[in-house]
Amino acid sequence: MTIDSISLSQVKDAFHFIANRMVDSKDMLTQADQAIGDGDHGIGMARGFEAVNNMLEAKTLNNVEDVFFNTGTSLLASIGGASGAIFGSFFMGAGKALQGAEILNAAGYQKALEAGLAMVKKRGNASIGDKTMVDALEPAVDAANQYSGSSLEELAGLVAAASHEGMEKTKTFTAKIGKAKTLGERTLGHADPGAISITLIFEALKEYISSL
Amino acid sequence: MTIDSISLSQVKDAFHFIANRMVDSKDMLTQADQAIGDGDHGIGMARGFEAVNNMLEAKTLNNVEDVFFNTGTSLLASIGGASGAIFGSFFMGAGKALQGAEILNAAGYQKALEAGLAMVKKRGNASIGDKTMVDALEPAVDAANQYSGSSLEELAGLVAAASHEGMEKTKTFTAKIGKAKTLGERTLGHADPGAISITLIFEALKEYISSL
Amino acid sequence: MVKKIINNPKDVVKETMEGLLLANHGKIVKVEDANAVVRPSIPAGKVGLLVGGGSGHEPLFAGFVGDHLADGAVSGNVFAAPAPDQILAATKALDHGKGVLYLYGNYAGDNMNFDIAAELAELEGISTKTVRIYDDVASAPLERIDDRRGIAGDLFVIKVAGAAAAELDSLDEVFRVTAKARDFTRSMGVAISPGSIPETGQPTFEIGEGEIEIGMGLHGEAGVSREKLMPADELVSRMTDLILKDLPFKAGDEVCLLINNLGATTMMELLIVNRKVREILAEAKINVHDTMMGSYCTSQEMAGFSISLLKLDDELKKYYDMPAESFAFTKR
Amino acid sequence: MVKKIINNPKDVVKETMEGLLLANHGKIVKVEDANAVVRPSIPAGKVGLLVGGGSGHEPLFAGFVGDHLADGAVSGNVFAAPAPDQILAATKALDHGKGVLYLYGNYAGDNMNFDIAAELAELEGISTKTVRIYDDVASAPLERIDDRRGIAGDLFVIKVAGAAAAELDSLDEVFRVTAKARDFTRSMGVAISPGSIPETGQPTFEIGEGEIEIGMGLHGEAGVSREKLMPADELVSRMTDLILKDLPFKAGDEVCLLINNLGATTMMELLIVNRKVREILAEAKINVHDTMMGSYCTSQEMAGFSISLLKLDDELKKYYDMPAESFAFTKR
Ligand SMILES: Nc1ncnc2c1ncn2[C@@H]1O[C@H](COP(=O)(O)OP(=O)(O)O)[C@@H](O)[C@H]1O
Ligand SMILES: Nc1ncnc2c1ncn2[C@@H]1O[C@H](COP(=O)(O)OP(=O)(O)O)[C@@H](O)[C@H]1O
Ligand SMILES: [Mg+2]
Ligand SMILES: [Mg+2]
Ligand SMILES: [Mg+2]
Ligand SMILES: [Mg+2]
Repeated sequence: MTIDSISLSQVKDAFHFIANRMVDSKDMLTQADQAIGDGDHGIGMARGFEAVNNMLEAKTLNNVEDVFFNTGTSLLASIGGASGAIFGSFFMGAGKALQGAEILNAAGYQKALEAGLAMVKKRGNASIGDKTMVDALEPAVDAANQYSGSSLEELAGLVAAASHEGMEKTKTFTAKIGKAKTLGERTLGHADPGAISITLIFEALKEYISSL
Repeated sequence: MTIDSISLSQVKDAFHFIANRMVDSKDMLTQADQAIGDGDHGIGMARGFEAVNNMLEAKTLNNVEDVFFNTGTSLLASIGGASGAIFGSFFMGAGKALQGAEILNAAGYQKALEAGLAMVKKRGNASIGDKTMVDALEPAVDAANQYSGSSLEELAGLVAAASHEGMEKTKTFTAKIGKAKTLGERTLGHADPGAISITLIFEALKEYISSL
Repeated sequence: MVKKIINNPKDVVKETMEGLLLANHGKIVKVEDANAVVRPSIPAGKVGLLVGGGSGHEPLFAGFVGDHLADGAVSGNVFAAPAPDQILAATKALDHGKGVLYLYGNYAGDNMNFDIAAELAELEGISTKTVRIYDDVASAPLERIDDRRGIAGDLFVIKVAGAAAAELDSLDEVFRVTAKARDFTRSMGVAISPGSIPETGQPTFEIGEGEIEIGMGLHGEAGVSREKLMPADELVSRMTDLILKDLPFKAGDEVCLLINNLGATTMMELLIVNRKVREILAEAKINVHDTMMGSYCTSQEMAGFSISLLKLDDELKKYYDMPAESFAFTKR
Repeated sequence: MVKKIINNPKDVVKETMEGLLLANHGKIVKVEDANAVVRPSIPAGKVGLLVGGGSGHEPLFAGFVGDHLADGAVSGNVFAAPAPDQILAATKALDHGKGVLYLYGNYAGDNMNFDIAAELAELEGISTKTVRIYDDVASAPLERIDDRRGIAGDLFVIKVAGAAAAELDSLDEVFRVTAKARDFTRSMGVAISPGSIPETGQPTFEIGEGEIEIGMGLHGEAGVSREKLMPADELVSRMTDLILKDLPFKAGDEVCLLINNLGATTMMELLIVNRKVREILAEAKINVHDTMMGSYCTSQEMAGFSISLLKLDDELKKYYDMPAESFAFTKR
């Protein structure tokens, strides 16, 4: 049996699950940013998702849009930096596309991802190959668009896998944007920290759904 | 056969010999000062005795007084710091006591040492037990006063030995003067750098004379 | 763990702000609910000048809020741009009807967060303009100048912008002069040992004994090359060569010189560097009008320094020479 | 070998002086044949103020030669007092018939060399007086106050002495005010990592990971104890306790506060320290009139800081508040 949708309260649980995963990944993400950036990505993401955990407790969230959108504003306000703007924009854009939905299903997830990517690109102007989280996000969105008939569970798996593959590819790119860009050739062999983060988020969501 | 006196040109050679010894002891003296002071004694003494070597080459020195006195002014001007004033004063005081002598004999050496010590004490106000070069210098002067009948060679040996013994004793003192004084108890076990220097000077002079 | 004299590493930004406010004896005040400071009494009708960026570069940015300098500063977490709501709060505190000029270093994070804030400010009827500083010649070729990072040259631009914002009464004019100061500024930095981020306790990069990073960025981002440590004179020659040919600076030019300590370098070293910079500028017949030297724009305890030149024209010189006063910089 | 951006280690003192002269744009000139600088035009009839000591503490001492500050500075080798002939040359350059005040830190080397210079000056008919600064409460008990070392409190004494020497026209009076500033100043320092001497390339002391030296001297001389690194607030409490009870400073006192960077400590840390110092002073009802914070009196790249307090009376406050200008310190 495969899961077609999850309820509002499951979405909240899922976001707690994602948030805890990100908090737990603090050191790993920081090390990734030490290799090619300024070494703060993990602390930013951890701080951001602690704020998300608090928001999920404190705030009245009436629908799935609220969960996504407020996750975005929490990240935007608490992280700062490139990742605050990028990950904040992603979840805010994704949230708006969900338009008051009371459950999350495959169609909603697909729309949300597409809108999230659009916001990220509008904000950051990055393209595939620039060695940013877009390299993991855009293939995930492509995968979601292609397989739009699948169940939420299947889609979450496809998205996570496509994102993971895109993240792995960033190891072969030289950075063209962000604090890593001046490293040029020296970024080869290292995955982009933001790409790792978006992959962790998608993988956590997939795990949560599969565990139901 | 024992040596009763040395000529002006031998005195100059002896001072070159001493100066080279001090230059060669740079690292050892610096390490001694790192243990209980600010780690610069060796570089100061090396710089000072390089200046002495140059002075011995460049300057017309008409008598033994000139050699001692100009060694003092060279040290004073080139070292700076505590040791510039102390070692400079020592040689200047010693030189004045030699009053134009054309050779250095035991009586002259004894008078010079006594006058040098007086200048050091006048300048620095240190007493035995303060953990300074006075702890090595004063016993050497005492020894010279006591054995004033001996030959220059014998006297130089006695002076070097007494100074060495005094220097060794500084390991049992806590510093009361100079940059080491605030270390208090922690100076125990370490010899005073200035005491090591004056001992090196006396030992080098003794070696030079014995080698004749 | 890199040793630091701090309390809980998570509190460093908050406690730094508290210490700064106290050290200013009332000359700056905090913006409510934001990690931002502003001058307590900004004349009505004055164009506001807001600077900002990540924390960890102290005394930049908040140390330059004062008379004939910035009107306010907003600081993010260590090495992270401030969030839009913080920037917006500072913007509101500064706007007196003439709008606010945003002035900050050109980094993806700062650009995005300030841009979002500018959009929010517009919704509230506050006009803003933006000058991004990109003085670091080591960070991209001249053709892609707006990909370059902002480093210590910030100081020159803030100095000129602060004086211009005190004298001129239109946002467009302050923008014009500030953008000119930015366009006339070039810098380059090097480092021999890393800074660290208090919350991780880890150095921002690794570097071997006897190595130097040429073109080091303000957050420990790598530069143009990693080399064997060389004598100061040789290093300075290489750095000034790259700086001079970039604008380019030419014989007869008049410049201001900034030698900025990235953190742990001694003033002795900066002075030794200055000696060689001046020798090279004298040979190139470039006249040095004034020199700033010290720890203005740091990267925590990074050991290293940068050289910046600001080319003067009559207008820039007038604003550069005006007296100014703040926590970190006073000019009579 | 400790990494440094220098040329030949034997040339650091000479090259530092060259760099400093250039950075001053003519506001100081070199004394011939001496490693000393003086102001180019000292009014006839002015009491001369000469400061000095070992090099390695940059910007101290020569960075404080300027208007309403010192008239001249003489610097020895790294961490070594200047030799008498150097001091004498500077003394002659400063004397305009009213005599010269010697102002320096209380170290055996400085004391002896300046005393010899004073004797030589007397032979040449120049009257001098001497104020030795001994602000470091960690270096000897109060009963033996003249065994104490001079550390960053130098700054306060130079600030006041400089203004007094600009305003008062007798050596005795300048001496009196300067000695009072010295008597009203107390300091204490700590360090977590060593500086080094360029010529040896070696750190001046060793310290374990996670350790701090309480009471560290300006040349790396040990202090009162070696301890486990503690939170900033706890450290500051211990330091201020020792400082406050020493003068003692009392409720109702008005003070100036200096938090001095010994070299590699970040401004962020100093600001965090300032926060706690002010909390403690507020509790003790001691009013802080002004704050100085930065790298004024360093020990090469030592990581650490000191806290200094100057107790004000009306006279000291008047001189402290006067404008002043030099390479390292400007007050409007
Ligand atoms: N313009 C951009 N578009 C998309 N992602 C970006 C952009 N700039 C940076 N990023 C992402 O942000 C990550 C860095 O985040 P972080 O280290 O938290 O911020 P900072 O770069 O400000 O230190 C990069 O790994 C990259 O994935
Ligand atoms: N007042 C004094 N009287 C005699 N010797 C002294 C005195 N003060 C210091 N010294 C000597 O000077 C030595 C230190 O010399 P040095 O390290 O070159 O100078 P500094 O202490 O200025 O760094 C001490 O080991 C001590 O022997
Ligand atoms: Mg980062
Ligand atoms: Mg010494
Ligand atoms: Mg960052
Ligand atoms: Mg010394």
